[in-house]
Order: sequence, then C-alpha cells, then structure tokens
Amino acid sequence: MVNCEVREQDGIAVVALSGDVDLESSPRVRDVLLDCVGAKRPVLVDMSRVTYIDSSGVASLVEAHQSARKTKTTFALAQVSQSAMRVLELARLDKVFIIHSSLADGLRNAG
Amino acid sequence: MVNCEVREQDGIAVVALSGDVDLESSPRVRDVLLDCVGAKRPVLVDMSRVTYIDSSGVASLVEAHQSARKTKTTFALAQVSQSAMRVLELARLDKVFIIHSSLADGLRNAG
Amino acid sequence: MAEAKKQTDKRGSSGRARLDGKRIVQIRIDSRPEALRLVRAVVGEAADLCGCSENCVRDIVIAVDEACQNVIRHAYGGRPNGEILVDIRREGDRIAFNIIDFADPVDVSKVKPRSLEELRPGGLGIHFISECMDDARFRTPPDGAGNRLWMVKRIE
Amino acid sequence: MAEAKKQTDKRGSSGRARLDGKRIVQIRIDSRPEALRLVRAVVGEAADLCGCSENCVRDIVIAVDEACQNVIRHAYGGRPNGEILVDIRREGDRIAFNIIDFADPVDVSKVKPRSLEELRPGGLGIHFISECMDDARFRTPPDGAGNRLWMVKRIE
Ligand SMILES: Nc1ncnc2c1ncn2[C@@H]1O[C@H](COP(=O)(O)OP(=O)(O)O)[C@@H](O)[C@H]1O
Ligand SMILES: Nc1ncnc2c1ncn2[C@@H]1O[C@H](COP(=O)(O)OP(=O)(O)O)[C@@H](O)[C@H]1O
Repeated sequence: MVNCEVREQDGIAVVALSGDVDLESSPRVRDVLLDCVGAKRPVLVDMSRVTYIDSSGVASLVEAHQSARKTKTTFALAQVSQSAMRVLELARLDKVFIIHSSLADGLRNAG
Repeated sequence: MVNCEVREQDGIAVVALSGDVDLESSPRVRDVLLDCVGAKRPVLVDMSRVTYIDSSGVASLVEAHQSARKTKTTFALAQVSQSAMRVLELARLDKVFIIHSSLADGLRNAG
Repeated sequence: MAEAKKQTDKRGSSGRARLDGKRIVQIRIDSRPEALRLVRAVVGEAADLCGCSENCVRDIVIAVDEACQNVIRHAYGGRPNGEILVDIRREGDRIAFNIIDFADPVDVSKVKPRSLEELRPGGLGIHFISECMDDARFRTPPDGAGNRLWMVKRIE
Repeated sequence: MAEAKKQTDKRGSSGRARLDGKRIVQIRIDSRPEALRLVRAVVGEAADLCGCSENCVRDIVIAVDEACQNVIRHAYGGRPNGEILVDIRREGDRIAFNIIDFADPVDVSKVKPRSLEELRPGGLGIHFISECMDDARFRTPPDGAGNRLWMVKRIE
C-alpha cells in the first residue's frame, strides 16, 4: 500500500513516499531510506502524498535520521502532508527533523 | 453523506449531487429531484462528483425521469462519474436517460 | 439466484454450517441504512487487499451493498435493530462474501430479478448482484442465524 | 495508561463483561499487519458517521491502529493467526472503542509510554494512544477473551 520512488536530482536522492506507511509497509520504507542514506548522498523525503503514517513508519524515519547523523549525511523531509505532520507532532519530532515546506526549498538546502 | 446543490442557470435547474447516493441518502435526492421537476423547468443533474450510487439512488432518478415525462419537462444527466455510469449500465438505463458528457452540452440542449 | 442446496453444504461437528476459505475480515452492523457505508468501506479495502482491479472492487462493493440493503428492507422489513454479519473469505483465486442475518428464514423462491424491459423504480438489487458476482445463492446459515447469502467473485 | 479496575466493570447475568453504549459496528480481523488498513477504513467511517471533525477522525484512527498493532506485536508476539475484535460503540457524546484479543492476559503494569526526550526508533504507540484519546485503559475482557483495551473519545 505504499509506493517509494527514488530519483536523483542535483546530486540529492529524492524519495517520494505515497500511500499508507504502516506496520505492513514500513519495513520496505526503512530499507529504502537506509539504502539511500548509506549511499552518502543527501536524502530528501517528499511526504506530500503520505496518506497515513504510524509509529512504525516514524521509527523508520528516526532510524534513517540517526544513520545520516552518524555518517554526516543530510536527511530531511519536505512538504509533509497534514496527516503525517500530526503524527510527527505527536512524536515531538517536528522540531527534531529538518522539515522543508517545499521540495524546491529542500533541494536548495540539502545539497 | 450526499450533498444536493440546486442552482438556476439559463432557466435550467442544475442539481449537483456529490457523495454517496445510497439507501440512507436517496430519499433526500428523490425529494430534491421531484421538487425540481415539479417546478416545470428543465432539470440537469450534474453527476460528476457522485462517488457511489445504488439501486435506490437509481430508483430516484427513474422516478424523476418518469415524472418529467408526464409533465413534458426535460430531465437529463451530465458528466456521469465512472462509478455511477457502471450502475446505470447495469440497470440498462444508459440508453434510457438523456446523458450529456459535459455540463455545457447539457445546458445547450436542455433548454 | 440459485436456490439453496442445503444437502451439499459442509457442516462442522456441531452441525453448524461451516464457512469455506480463509477469513479475511468479518464486520457486524445493525440493520440501519447509515451502516451501509461502513460495509462498503471495509469490503472495498478487503477486495483491494486481495488484488482486485478497480472495476472488480467496484462490482464487489455494489453487490455486497445491495445484498445488505435487501436484508434491511426485506428480511428485517425495515426494523433497525437486527444484526447483519458480513464475512469475507479467500477461496483460492476467489473471494467469498457471506451475508448473514438473524431474521426469519426467507422464501428463497421469491427472491428473483424482474425484467429490465419495464421502466419503473426499484427491483434492481438482485439483478445487480447476479451481474456483479460470479455466483450468488442462499445456503445453510450458521446455527442461530436466519439466512446466509453466499456470493463469490473471481479476483481479477 | 490507568490499570484495569476490574471490580467496577459491569457484568451481564453470565458474568460476562458487558460493553457499554449502543454498538455502531464490530470488526474482526486476524493478527496480521495487512489487516490494519481494514480497521482504519471502518474506524474512520464510523467516526465520521458519528459527526467527528476531520482532526478528531484522524486521531481516532491513529489510536485504534496503534492499539491493534500492539496486540499484533506484543499480545500475540507477531503470530498471525490470532483474532482481534474491534467493537465501536456510542456512549452519549463519546465513542468507545474496545480492542479485544484472545491472547494470554497481559501484565498491564508493563504497558506504559517511554520518555520522548530520548531519540530512538519505537516506543511511541502508547504515547500516541494517550494523546489521541480522552481515556484508555485495560478493562475486564468478555468471557473467552484475553484482553480488552477500552478507549474513549469525545465527539468534536
Ligand atoms: N434478503 C431478502 N430477504 C427477503 N426477500 C428478499 C431478499 N432479497 C430480495 N428479496 C425479494 O426479492 C425481490 C427482488 O429484490 P431486488 O431485486 O433487490 O428489488 P427490490 O428490493 O427493489 O424489490 C424483493 O422485492 C423481495 O421480495
Ligand atoms: N497489547 C499489548 N500487549 C502486551 N504488551 C503491550 C501491549 N501494548 C503495549 N505493550 C507493552 O508496552 C510497551 C510500549 O508500547 P508502545 O508505546 O506501543 O511502544 P513499542 O510497542 O514500540 O515498544 C511495549 O514495548 C510492550 O512491552
């Protein structure tokens, strides 16, 4: 139920997530995010089409964030959908993650 | 769960239905359609935002169609959503009702 | 709709009619029109989960909705305090839907579609069900239940 | 989460814990991650049907999903063949959600949120539930069941 599209733009790995990131689909999201972070390019996650994200999806984002910190890679989110933002706020992560309101902003700042 | 908006345009009563027309909501749709037909103006039903219609909703359309015939009023549908069209086809009514692919077409021909 | 072939139904050790296949989900509602959208929501998701195409999902939702409507209007005669159980199971490459009520047993010979030649409101539900499903018939209900309409659709 | 106050639970004549309120819908799934979206679909529709705002619907869906996830991962330890029953009832201006499983009784003293100060993956479910619901606690399960998590949300 989730779709992860990875594309390269200006040397940045843009991961576009769409659909529900839940207990079923979050392991795949986790793998994709950790792969991208592991490749040591900046990673920007487009969350505009995330219709739902649960605590396991948030855990995948936290893992990727921590892995990026270790390898000093940029890991950021862009245009987070309302419903995903609610969950990030509940997790008090809206102040921890780098969150850009637009993809353009993210691309300018992630490189 | 259904919304019926009636507006007057070029002497035609345009009824915009949106949402699910089902056993719960079809009595209201029926009342609105019969009222409009009773006012003896041509009636054009915009079905572009009908997300679901069941046999009771179809029955309301049939009643309005028959009432319009009796009073020699025009009763037509416009831009029928895919899911509503499937149900009209199942009922073999796609060849009985006047169906316009666009609202503009309907307005030109209903007057 | 084919009449119930009671003698061929499988039964568990208690004499209870056994529902075939691997259960995906079961939903229980009261016999109220406003509950139908709860059924449509879960049935649509279940069909999608099984890999049905958009058109297949649409037809399944139509058939299950119409079947539940008939239970509300005919089996329970419009009484809102009856129960309806919709049990969804996977049977190989098909999905089976059991619509179970606790009303008096229905005279299944009266459950049939009308001719569509005649233009009149109503009388479309059974026709929709037979068009949208691959098979549909009344079968032995579980103990304590009144009726069970069993419908199957090939996943496509 | 408050610990179960077993002594205050109402019981029916058979000693069975009685669920309060007027039932809106009940859904039964297996303890599989892919079934969660069936639960979200019906819970979202039910909350909307009761007149909840979009934000209220969203919070309800989050809490019920997390509660079911915990049953899958902890109560059933990841076994996919357990059953989960989600019973949704109206209690005046509130909606009550009972998440019932048939696993071994849980040590409710271990069910608690962690501090959010520490940045680490996991450990958010209980916190989400308490933030999204007005009340949530384990209460006496019905006969034959293992656990019942009862959660309520004021309709707004
Ligand atoms: N679940 C049911 N219980 C009892 N009678 C039923 C049931 N479903 C259908 N019927 C009978 O079959 C007839 C045809 O049903 P249907 O095609 O859905 O049209 P309608 O319900 O509009 O009459 C009904 O009028 C009713 O007599
Ligand atoms: N339904 C349950 N059955 C048994 N234990 C549970 C249940 N729900 C929660 N717990 C316990 O409470 C802890 C906290 O749960 P939670 O906040 O959802 O985070 P997580 O599940 O990621 O650990 C769990 O680790 C588990 O020990």
